[in-house]
Amino acid sequence: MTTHQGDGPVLSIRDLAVALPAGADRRYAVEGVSFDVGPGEIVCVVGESGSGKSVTAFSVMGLLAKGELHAERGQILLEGEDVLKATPERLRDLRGTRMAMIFQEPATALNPVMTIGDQIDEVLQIHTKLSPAERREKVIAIMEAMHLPDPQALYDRYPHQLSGGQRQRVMIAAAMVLDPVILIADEPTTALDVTTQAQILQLIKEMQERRRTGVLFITHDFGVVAEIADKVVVMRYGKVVEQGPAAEIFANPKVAYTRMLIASVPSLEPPTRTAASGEVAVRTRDLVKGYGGKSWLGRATQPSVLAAKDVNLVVRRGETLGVVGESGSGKSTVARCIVRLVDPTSGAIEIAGVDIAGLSTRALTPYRRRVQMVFQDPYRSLNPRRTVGASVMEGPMNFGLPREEALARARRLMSLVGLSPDALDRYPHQFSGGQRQRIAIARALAMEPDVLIADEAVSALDVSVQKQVLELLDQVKREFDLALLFITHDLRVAAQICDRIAVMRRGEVVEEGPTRELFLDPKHEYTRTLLAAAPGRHLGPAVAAE
Amino acid sequence: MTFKLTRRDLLAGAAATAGMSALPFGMGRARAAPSGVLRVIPHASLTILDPVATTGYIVRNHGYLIYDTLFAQDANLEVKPQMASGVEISDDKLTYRISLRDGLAWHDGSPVTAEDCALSLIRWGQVDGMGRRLFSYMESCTHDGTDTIVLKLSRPYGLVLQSIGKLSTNVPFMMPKRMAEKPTSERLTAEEQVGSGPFRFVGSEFRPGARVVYERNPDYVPRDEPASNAAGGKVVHLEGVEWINFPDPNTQLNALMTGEVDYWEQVPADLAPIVAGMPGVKVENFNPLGNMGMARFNSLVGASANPGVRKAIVRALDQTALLQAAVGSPEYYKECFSVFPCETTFANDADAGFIQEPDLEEAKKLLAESGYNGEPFVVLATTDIPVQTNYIQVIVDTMRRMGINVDAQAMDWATVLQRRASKNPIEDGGWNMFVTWWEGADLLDPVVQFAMSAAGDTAWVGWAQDDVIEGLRTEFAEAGSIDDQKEIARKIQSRFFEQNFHAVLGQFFTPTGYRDNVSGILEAPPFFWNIQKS
Amino acid sequence: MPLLVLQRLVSTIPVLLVVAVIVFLMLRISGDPAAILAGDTATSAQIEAVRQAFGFDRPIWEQFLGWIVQVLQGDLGESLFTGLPVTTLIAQRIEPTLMLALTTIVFSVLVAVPLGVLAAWRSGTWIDRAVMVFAVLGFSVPVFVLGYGFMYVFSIELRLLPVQGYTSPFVDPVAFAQGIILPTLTLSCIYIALIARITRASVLETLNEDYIRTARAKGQVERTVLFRHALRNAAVPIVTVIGLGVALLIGGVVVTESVFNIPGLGRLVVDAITRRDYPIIQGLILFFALIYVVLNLIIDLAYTLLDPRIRY
Amino acid sequence: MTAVVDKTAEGAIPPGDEPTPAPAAPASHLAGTLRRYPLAAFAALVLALIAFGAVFAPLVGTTDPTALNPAARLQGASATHWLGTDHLGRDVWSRLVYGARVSVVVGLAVAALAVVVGLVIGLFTGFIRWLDPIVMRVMDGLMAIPGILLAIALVSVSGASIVTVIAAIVVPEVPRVVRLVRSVVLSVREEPYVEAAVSVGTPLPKLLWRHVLPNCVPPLIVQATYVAASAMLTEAILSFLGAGTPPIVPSWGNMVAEGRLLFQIAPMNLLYPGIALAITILAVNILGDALRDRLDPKLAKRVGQR
Repeated sequence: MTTHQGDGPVLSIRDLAVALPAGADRRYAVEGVSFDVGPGEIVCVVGESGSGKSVTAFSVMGLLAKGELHAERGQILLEGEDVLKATPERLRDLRGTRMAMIFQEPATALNPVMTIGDQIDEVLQIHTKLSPAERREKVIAIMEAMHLPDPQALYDRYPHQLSGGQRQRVMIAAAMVLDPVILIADEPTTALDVTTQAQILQLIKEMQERRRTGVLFITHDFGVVAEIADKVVVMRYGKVVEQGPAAEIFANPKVAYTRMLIASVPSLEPPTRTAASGEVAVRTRDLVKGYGGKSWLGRATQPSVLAAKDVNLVVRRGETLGVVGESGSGKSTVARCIVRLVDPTSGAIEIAGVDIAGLSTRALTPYRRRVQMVFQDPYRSLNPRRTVGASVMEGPMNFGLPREEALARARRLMSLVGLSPDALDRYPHQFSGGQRQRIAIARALAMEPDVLIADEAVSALDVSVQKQVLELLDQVKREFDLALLFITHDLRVAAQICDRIAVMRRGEVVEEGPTRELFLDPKHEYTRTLLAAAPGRHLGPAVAAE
Repeated sequence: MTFKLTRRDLLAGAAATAGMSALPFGMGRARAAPSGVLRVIPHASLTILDPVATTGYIVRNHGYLIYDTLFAQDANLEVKPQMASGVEISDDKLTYRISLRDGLAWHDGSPVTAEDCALSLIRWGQVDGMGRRLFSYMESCTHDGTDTIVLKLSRPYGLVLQSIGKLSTNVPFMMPKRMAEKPTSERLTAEEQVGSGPFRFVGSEFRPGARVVYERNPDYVPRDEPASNAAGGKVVHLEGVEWINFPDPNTQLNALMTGEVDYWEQVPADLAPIVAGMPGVKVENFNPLGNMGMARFNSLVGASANPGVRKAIVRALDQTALLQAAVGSPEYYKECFSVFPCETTFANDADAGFIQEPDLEEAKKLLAESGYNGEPFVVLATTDIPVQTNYIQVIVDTMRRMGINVDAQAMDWATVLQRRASKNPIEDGGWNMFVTWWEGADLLDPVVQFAMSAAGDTAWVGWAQDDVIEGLRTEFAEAGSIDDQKEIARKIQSRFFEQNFHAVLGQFFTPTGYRDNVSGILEAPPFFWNIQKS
Repeated sequence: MPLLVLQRLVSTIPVLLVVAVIVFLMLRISGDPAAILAGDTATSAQIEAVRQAFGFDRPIWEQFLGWIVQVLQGDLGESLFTGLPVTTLIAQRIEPTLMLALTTIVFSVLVAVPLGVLAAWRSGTWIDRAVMVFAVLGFSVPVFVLGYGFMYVFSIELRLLPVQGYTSPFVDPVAFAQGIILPTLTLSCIYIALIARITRASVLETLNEDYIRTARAKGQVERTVLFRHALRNAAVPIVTVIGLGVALLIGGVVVTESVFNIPGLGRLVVDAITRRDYPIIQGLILFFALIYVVLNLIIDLAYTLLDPRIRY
Repeated sequence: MTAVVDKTAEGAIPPGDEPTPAPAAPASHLAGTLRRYPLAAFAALVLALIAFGAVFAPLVGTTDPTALNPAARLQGASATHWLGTDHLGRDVWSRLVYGARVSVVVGLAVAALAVVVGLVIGLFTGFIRWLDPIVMRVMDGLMAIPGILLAIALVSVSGASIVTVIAAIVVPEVPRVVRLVRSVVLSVREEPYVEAAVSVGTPLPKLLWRHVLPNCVPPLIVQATYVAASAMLTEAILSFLGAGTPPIVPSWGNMVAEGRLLFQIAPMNLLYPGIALAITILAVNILGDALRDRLDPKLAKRVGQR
């Protein structure tokens, strides 16, 4: 099947340097990058944000943003041909035929107004002289090869009618339809659920094995690296810090940074914990939240979609309950109901023994204080136009705390979350994501809540930062005897921080139990699937939680 | 929601539009209209089609095209028979027997009868100022047979034929019985435009506000005398006349220049030199009587109810400045210091110095003597008619310099018409002054001049009331000789300059522009017979 | 889908009702037109007679209800002045306005969309700046100034085109074309500006989308990337603006019809306003609103054709 | 990671943990805008000159702009009348300068009123769910009426004065502002920091004032410039159609409308105010565009128009 002749590398990057525009914080986005991808080899480029891994990938395709980034030095040899020196026409010829690329977000990488058949067909239209019938046949064939169900019917569907996994398969189909020698995959599974991710990784491996395609795989996730990599390239600040065969890197990382990265990956092996016995801080009874179902006269009728169905949860003080599930499982809905950002359709939410599910805005106010939330996106959860101090002090002052006291409390909390109290006078954009998440925690704590809800609070952070924030959460939970409701899709994280875990799927809690029990002896089929899908299961030392 | 506007209606509309251009004169690029149809820019748009229901000059002009009159005035303002073949006046001057000439027919083919005409006179007599006066002497207005109209008076009245031969608005046009019997509060519709005049109204082509189409009445029998003003033989040389309304004077100018129209009824005086300078175009004034500007006071309410205040204001107004502002080119205006149009029979110089030599200082003194104490003086300031707007700007400026607390309320003419009907006090939407103008033909003598009426409620808006003037007007109507009438006219003018129910703002002329292939244009109001287009 | 169309139709009723109420109240609080109708020399008694004859003396709500009932029966009333039914007047006058609107929209779209795409593609270059400056100019020069300018150059100086008037294309297509060119040019400027701007903005935005990168990664040529991928995805806001711009267009029609003496609906309504011919004003504004609402409804429904993600 | 890279290749990656450089602080917006957009800087200069003329109108060689002198009508430029006189003998230069006042007042007043009224309605409409459909139907109704027609009708029935003209132009502009504000509110409402403020018990008025309003300001500033430009244009069109400010007021719209009648005789009397109008509107629009690029790149999409 392979179209690459010979055993030399299909892609060889030599001393690549890509310049940043003047005025940036450093001169080069990447500098002195060299590595090879052989036929049938999966090379993972791994690094945290800003490491230059994606710039490297885009340089190969010649897709760097015009006028802002350009390759200043070095060579990118595709089967011996330097693509940096290729004319735009030649580059267009190479794309789709010899090299192909897939992206992180299959939802946005596909044109929403073209049928998926047409989008795969487009590659053939550009690069071949096949007749429409021949092209269609070839498209159907590659769709079958990607294990897409019922390709004939799927051909005329639009991207939004497909699941995330199917969309990424379509992307791969379009990339592979002309059998390129190299596939560049830029974080292709980051946006996917863990079970889907496992399937896509499986598919990429299959391509590489059956077609001997070289794969340049960009990722930040060491779990994924452990799962598929033949060779690993670790990047930091635009430079390669270490590269070598995967087994070697994992077994014996030479550079401290690599060691740190690997160590930051939470282990799937939950530590032993003792059951919490504090008083019940929050309890939901048969909580239901439905969406839609508005009649055209504007009156609400029976909800058409149930985002949460008869959810019963209990969190005690001093306890962390993890709610784990894939996207659409309803885990965030439950959290938002408890904070009353959305109104539950039915059921009860008891805070300190009082049902707040049906309280009016006014009656709710005293209970607002007791439940606080830390949001997923650290870049959007602080008002960019107000100082950090204003954000942290807003809550206590709403409840009548005098300014001076609120300020004192805020300063105390800033120290507690590991920031300088002077930070209160600054604006959110002056802080990094991890720092902002610390501020968000401080803001929540300023209310002196009983319950803290962390809604995917660490999923947007790099692993090294993630670890620190997790530790902070665990610390404040203990210090303030909080009931912590931890919403996450990441089993590794859940394993390390949660005392108990509730697994949700399609609005329902399918299984609940102490973390260790649930991991070691999952009762529900779905829980088992989730655990099996976690990439790099063997990876990572246990983080001591106690 | 469904409108009754169906597809069929729309198609009909399209077909009608199509039909409009299917006439032998489709518009085109810089093409002259085909000979035979005169394309006219009228001075206003025609919407009301009942020449009795309204005094609008445009409706009068429309009336002259499709209706005919019993008597008519010639260029010397003498009354001549038109539909009438003659009139027998009894020795006691109480019975008028008017006989109709032969061969008169309505546009629908039926003959014109004396009954139709008597009823037409009655309908007109309920509305027109001069008509109302005539009918106050009338015992009966009937017919004898099909061709004789019989007027019986209760006492002798000198202006019978002058009234029914009236040149200007409202003109006693003759209409078929079914139209003449309509109450005056109801208006004749587009379907009811049946006259006996030299042109016929093409109802299917009527686009209110945009165009009016007339075609030659082939059955019209003109008199044998040569045409002279409204009198004489109305010989039609044209195939038809088309009135096209233009909302914009620049476009009017351009259309005449490129020959897309043949005849521009009223060229703004300022543009007249330009139009005259265009090749193939002539400019001429066909209305020697012109128009007289008028600032009307409300004699009922506020400061303007005080004759002293009115007198002071009139004393200050400078006709030359007013005319310069309103008209501009001296060729097209004339100072006129009489309440009657200058160079007509009753124009005179009685107390003319009062307005001839405006005196701001004396006006201030008069104002002080009047007891004016600074109350607001509301001027209904027209915004959409340039001549009026310019007059008002000068008047307001003058009044302010006198020390009057002027409240110039800007509004369009339609609003002026609404507001001026109100007799309410100032603080309740009332008014003190508005500005308008009349054609000279409507001001010729104190009886025809409706603005001169001082009969209170039945007078013109402003509701002038003065028994002296009313008495003199009756005296004038019943006077035996022209010389007596002239003497009475002088007395009226003197009395008027005491009372000043309105201020006269000078005389101005509206020249007509036309392509040089058009000839035979008669003196105003615009008549379209006798015109030839080569 | 048919149910949906029905729902959307029903949902336009409150909008039209709001229009009806606004228009009716606005006009009636200003008094009645009896004095205008009665004429120059009318006495107070005559004015009062007219007032009663037309029912202006009845309470406002009674007049409103009467009017609404009439309208629901498809009767927009009769002109106070000519006595002609308003529906007839609209039917007589709609063709020129419709033709002018159609030629303007077609011409504007044909010019503006390619300009906007070009500007977006060459964003930041002098081409982009030139297109944008032209677009800003289109917004800044009053319609009547443009009209006079075109008229002066093409009709007066060059004698190429007529200065005024309208000929139906069903009668004389050549004369129609000659007559409609200048009004179309005049009216199009602001519309071209509007559409070019939104096309540029929305194409520029789609050009930053991931699927554009995907298309380039496939080796697609720029022109196809622009028109097949970017423009197609930018279509919804563009079409939306074309629809919303109809209100602007109607405003421009009023002025353009005046400048070029086109006997259309715009002039009918302006004349009616200056004359306080209430049935015409009410009927026409309602009619314009209906057109606007229905057109935007059609555009809403057309979204499903432009973007398969939108389903009602 | 730098802001520049953010827009390009690395944008797809979850944001990293290195300090992000600050976007320009709000205070330097205007200055920054001017530096980056030289055309806009020029436009600002033009506007400043016009504003200066408007404010110090009596000091820049003018006489009473309403003083009539019919005897000296339609004169050419001279030492006493720098730009000649109009058809009533008024000084054109003085009218032009004082006319800037009217245009500036109309533009500013309409922009301010439309923005304030629209802001208040839009804020509450976006946050109070039961109010939303009612208000939006009314706004839809207003939008469905062609703005110019609505304005002519309003001026016709309520009489011509600067106040009614301003009101008549404001009314059709309000729905656009309401829609803009509402769309901002609807999107801001979903922002986590607003939800965070809700969950710390911030009452609705404070929430609107502190968290929602500031987000409406940049698009509103941009919209306000467009509204101001369109208001000046509408004022001229109203005057053109005979339904504008009272003729005694020396506004550019009136000068154009009056000059139009005598265009063939004294073309400059139309051209001076026409050019002044076009330049002013052009400058405002250019400034608005620059502000939009700077403050709110997505505005065009959000309003769906202008």
